[in-house]
Amino acid sequence: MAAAVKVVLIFAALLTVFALMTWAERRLLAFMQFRLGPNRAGPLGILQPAADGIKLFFKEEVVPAAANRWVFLAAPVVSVATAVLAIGVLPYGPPFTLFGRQWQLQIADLGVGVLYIFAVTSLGVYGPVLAGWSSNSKYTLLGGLRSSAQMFSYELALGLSWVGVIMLAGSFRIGDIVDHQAGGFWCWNAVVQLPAFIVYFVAATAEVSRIPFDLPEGETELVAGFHTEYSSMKFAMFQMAEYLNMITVAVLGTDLFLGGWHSGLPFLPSSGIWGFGWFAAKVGLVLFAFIWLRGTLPRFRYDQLMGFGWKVLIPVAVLNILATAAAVVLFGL
Amino acid sequence: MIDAILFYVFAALALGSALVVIGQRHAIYSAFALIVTLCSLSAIYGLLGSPFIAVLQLVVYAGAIMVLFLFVIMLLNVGREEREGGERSGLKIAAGILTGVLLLQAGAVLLQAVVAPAPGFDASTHKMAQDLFSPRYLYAFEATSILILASIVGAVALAKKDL
Amino acid sequence: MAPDFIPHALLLSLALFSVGLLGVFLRRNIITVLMCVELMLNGVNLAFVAFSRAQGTLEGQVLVFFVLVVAAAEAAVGLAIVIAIHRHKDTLDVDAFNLLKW
Amino acid sequence: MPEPLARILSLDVVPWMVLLLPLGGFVVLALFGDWIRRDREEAGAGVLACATVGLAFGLSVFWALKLWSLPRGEGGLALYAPAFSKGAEGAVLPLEWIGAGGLRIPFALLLDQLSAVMALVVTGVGSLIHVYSLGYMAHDEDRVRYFSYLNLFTFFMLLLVMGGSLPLMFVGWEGVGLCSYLLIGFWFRKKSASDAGLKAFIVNRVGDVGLILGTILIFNVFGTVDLKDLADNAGALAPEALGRFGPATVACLLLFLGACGKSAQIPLHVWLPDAMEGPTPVSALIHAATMVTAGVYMVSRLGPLFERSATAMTVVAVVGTATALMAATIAVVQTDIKRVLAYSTISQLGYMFLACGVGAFGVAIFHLYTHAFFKALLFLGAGSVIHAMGGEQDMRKMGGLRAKIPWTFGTFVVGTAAIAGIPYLSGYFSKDEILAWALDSGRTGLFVVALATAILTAFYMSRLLFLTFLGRFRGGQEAEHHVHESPWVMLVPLIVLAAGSALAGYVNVTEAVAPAFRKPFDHPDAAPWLHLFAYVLPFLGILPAYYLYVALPEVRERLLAPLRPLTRILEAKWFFDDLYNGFVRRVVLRGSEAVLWRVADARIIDGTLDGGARLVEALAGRVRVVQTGFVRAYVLLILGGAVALIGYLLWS
Repeated sequence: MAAAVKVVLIFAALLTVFALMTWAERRLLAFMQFRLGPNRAGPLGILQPAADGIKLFFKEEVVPAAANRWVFLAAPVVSVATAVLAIGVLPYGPPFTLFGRQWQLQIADLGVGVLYIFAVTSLGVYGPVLAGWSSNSKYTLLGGLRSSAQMFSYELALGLSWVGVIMLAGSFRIGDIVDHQAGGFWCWNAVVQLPAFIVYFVAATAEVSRIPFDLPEGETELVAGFHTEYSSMKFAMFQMAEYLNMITVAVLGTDLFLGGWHSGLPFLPSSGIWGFGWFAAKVGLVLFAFIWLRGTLPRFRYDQLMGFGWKVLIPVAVLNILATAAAVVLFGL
Repeated sequence: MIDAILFYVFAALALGSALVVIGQRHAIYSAFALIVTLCSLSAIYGLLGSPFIAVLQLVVYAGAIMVLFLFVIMLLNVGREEREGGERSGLKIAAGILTGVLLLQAGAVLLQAVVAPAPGFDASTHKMAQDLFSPRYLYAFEATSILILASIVGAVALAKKDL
Repeated sequence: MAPDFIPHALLLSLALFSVGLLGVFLRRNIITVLMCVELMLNGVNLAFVAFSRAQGTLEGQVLVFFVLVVAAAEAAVGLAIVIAIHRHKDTLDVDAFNLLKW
Repeated sequence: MPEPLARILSLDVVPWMVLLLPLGGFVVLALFGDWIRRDREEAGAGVLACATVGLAFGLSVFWALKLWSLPRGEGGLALYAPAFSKGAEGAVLPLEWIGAGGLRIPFALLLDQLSAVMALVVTGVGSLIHVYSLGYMAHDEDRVRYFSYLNLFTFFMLLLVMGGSLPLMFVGWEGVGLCSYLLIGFWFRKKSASDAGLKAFIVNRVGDVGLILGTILIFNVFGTVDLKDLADNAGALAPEALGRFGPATVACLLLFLGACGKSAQIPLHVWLPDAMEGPTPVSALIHAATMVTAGVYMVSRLGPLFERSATAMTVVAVVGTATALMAATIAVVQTDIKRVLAYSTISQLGYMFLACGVGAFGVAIFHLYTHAFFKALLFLGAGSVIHAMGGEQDMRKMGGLRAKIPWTFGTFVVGTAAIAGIPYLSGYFSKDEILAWALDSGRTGLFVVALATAILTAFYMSRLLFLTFLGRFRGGQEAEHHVHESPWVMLVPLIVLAAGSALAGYVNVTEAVAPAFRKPFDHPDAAPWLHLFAYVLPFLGILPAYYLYVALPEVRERLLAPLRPLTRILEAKWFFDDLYNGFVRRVVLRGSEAVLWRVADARIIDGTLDGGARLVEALAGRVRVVQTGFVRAYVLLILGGAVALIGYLLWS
């Protein structure tokens, strides 16, 4: 029962954040580019996401005649499903006491938490691949293949960047990893494992196909990549999957590298409502960084992208693992 | 209780989609069905108290091997299986009979097996790591890394257009 | 709480193995045949996990780990061979690949 | 000393470091040699090689100091591979190398006084020669290869003298043989060099067969091949094993055959003079100071065993003495500066075996040790002369070099004086000791021959000195102009070695290594006249040489004329090479062709193989139809096999 409540709560919160995120992104980008952005629907345009949702919901379903109909319909569902699967094991705040019981805002506290996330992200390849193939169009197919190859490549760096963190904490459980960073900001893995954090952030950006790694949907070459043929709700679902993934990696980065709900300064409290505050601030910061990148950087070329992933990120991550392992063995950290 | 229900649901899903795998003439549908089977098996591993293997099943099979299959299917643009040439029905009948015999034999073996779950079972990642890196399996473990390396090189060499 | 469906898990593994085996004979597309082999491996894996659970030891799990590795290697090399052969024969029919005889 | 440092600098670790440092140098040079050469950083290669051996020398000194500071009785300790495998109680077990049936050979080093002295000689002389090579090989294209071989040689030599069992020693034994082959044939583009390398290798094989058979027999007799156990158990040997053809005696003789091969004794001495085709520092290190003494080391190491067998001891003494005389006589007529030294080496090795044969193993090691100094010095000096002469080795084209290369001359004089036995230099002490023991043993015949050899030694060494450095220059105007002193990097090792040759005799090595031979150190109370005679002895050789080659050369011609037949025999080196060549050509080659090739190989072996192949072919023709080429048919066969197998298992 409690689990069901948590599911509803976390889901509702995430959907709200997703909606806000689309609005915030457009507004912030607009400010960065000296524009106004959506400001008509509601105060400051805050109802814009709702308006968009309604519009997309009532649009006509279009399925291309040559498409493989079932796969075409299944692809966005797969995308959203894999995105949603990952959020179940993430903790969203410090443990707190309510109604005389200890609670943790987390649906399932798995012993293999980090591994599970790795497994689920590896499933994320299917959405783009299926969408790209089933649309039966060369743009979507190329977009899908690019997307999956990119995800493949950066998943490795992503996974390797966690290994150092896991070794230091001695556990796959995300809660343990967060607790291991208690103390001060100098105990955060973003400081202790700086190379891993950099690798993680870059690989995460690529994993969710954000600029400068948004090649799968590079509109100048591939129209809109794997979702060229999608419209109405199916398109909205892809958008939703993308933003959910973004939130997932932001939350995961906060948990693994930025000390989770810990304030980072010993004299500032990090339990209870404070913890939620810190946590939200950190997640917001990471999300803002994603938007900021989009407003700042141009897109990679495809070979640069692959070369960077395989020849820079993965070696750096491996070296970091070696160094961490040596430190763990030698100094018994 | 809920575990048992989940098990039978996933078992039915696994078996059903396995049948789809071999009943299909389109390779791509077979692949989809196989993915469903693999994911269901992952869930069953989880229900059998083996989270590490469950996750590995997802990472390796669903996340890597099947994507590879899909890639190849798309790359070669595999369509419907063609029925040309001899049917070789003799082979199929023999295979069916032998499979039946094997089924009976294996069933006989399995029925004799001790299948009551052992108490105090712990297959956590920690325990698995202790076992895998123990002297007993360490060499085999390292050997697998060589195997993987060899297969990478082999795959690249084989699939390359002009060496 | 110990699961009491282990016998059924074993039966499921047997069923998956047999289905995979039959698939190897029924299907003529070599990619599907490879997938059927994966299915057989998975049936075996399930038996390993179930027995491991029944006996309370980890040998079965470790073996599954190794089977996974071998399966990954097999799929990579097998599919590479398929691509290489397809380039020459322009077909995926298993029975077309019959040069290696006498 | 901080704890970790103390642990590293313990007797458990230091010898291993001594052993493995040169190997490390070799590995680096062998793997990255090409790269070093490409970058024109070749000096780096030599410096690296020098550094590893020099460091090994420093560590051996440390080891030796530590060893002799141990209380008496703890000296002969066998050390094992450290902490590799732990027993139940955490006790360090020897890491097993070979285990088969009753044969158990651990990776054990034997680190007693004897191996410490040998390691000191090997690394000490070795590092000096490494430094010398920096100058000598400075203009060779293949310096990197040269230094890598030299390092590898040092490693194998150390393994030979430190190995704790006969098989481990054998590894070192074969290793130095390999390095010797590689280094003799270092300038392999020259036919004579590669031929000489092959000759050395093949002749050594003959001896090695003896060594292997001896080892097997030893295991058969004692049930162990551990050197320490052998020395300890030799006393308990049954008398019947020690008869003239008793197994222990035969084992000793076979081992001595191996020693003859490595240490160039009759009848296997023929390779050493030819080995002078290698670079001169190699001749100094391998074919004078270290490798060729391996046989002496081995016989001494098994001294307690040899001593039990009167037959073996007699053979060792007689062969040693005969070799000493034979080589000294040949040395008198040689004109090649390095060949004189090579025969001198053979002769001195004969001396050492004589010492072994009369039971004075400590003295043999003492002479080995002093000989390493002065013979390395003489070879390096000869190298310096050859360097000065631009590659010329013929003494007839030299002469009067004293003023042109004074440092070389000075050190060479010291070396000659030491080997000739001028009183109070190192050679005097060790040679005097050997003569005293020979007299003491009652083998008067051997003593007289040894005495004559000592005089001959003084004679031919003086001849070498006078021909090279005194008189007029005989090599022509242009060559004379070219003569120059060697660089300091070559002279410094010469000076150090000269100091060593002069002073090494004051270290009582005989007493230091005595515990290794399981008997107390003692001194023969030889007749006092021998000690007095020893003062005169060198001059009995030097003065005739002076008159014949410096003062009155015309007398020499007149004297030589009636001796023509004798000198011809000597120039033909007592016909050993011709004998062997004839034997090989007549017996071995013809026999091989007629019997081994035409019958054994072509008929029996080929026939068997061909028959087998034909059988397989016939069978395969029938079986191959199973291979239909259809994958699914194979799967069906596999399935059928599995069903049959499971059915059988279920049924039984």
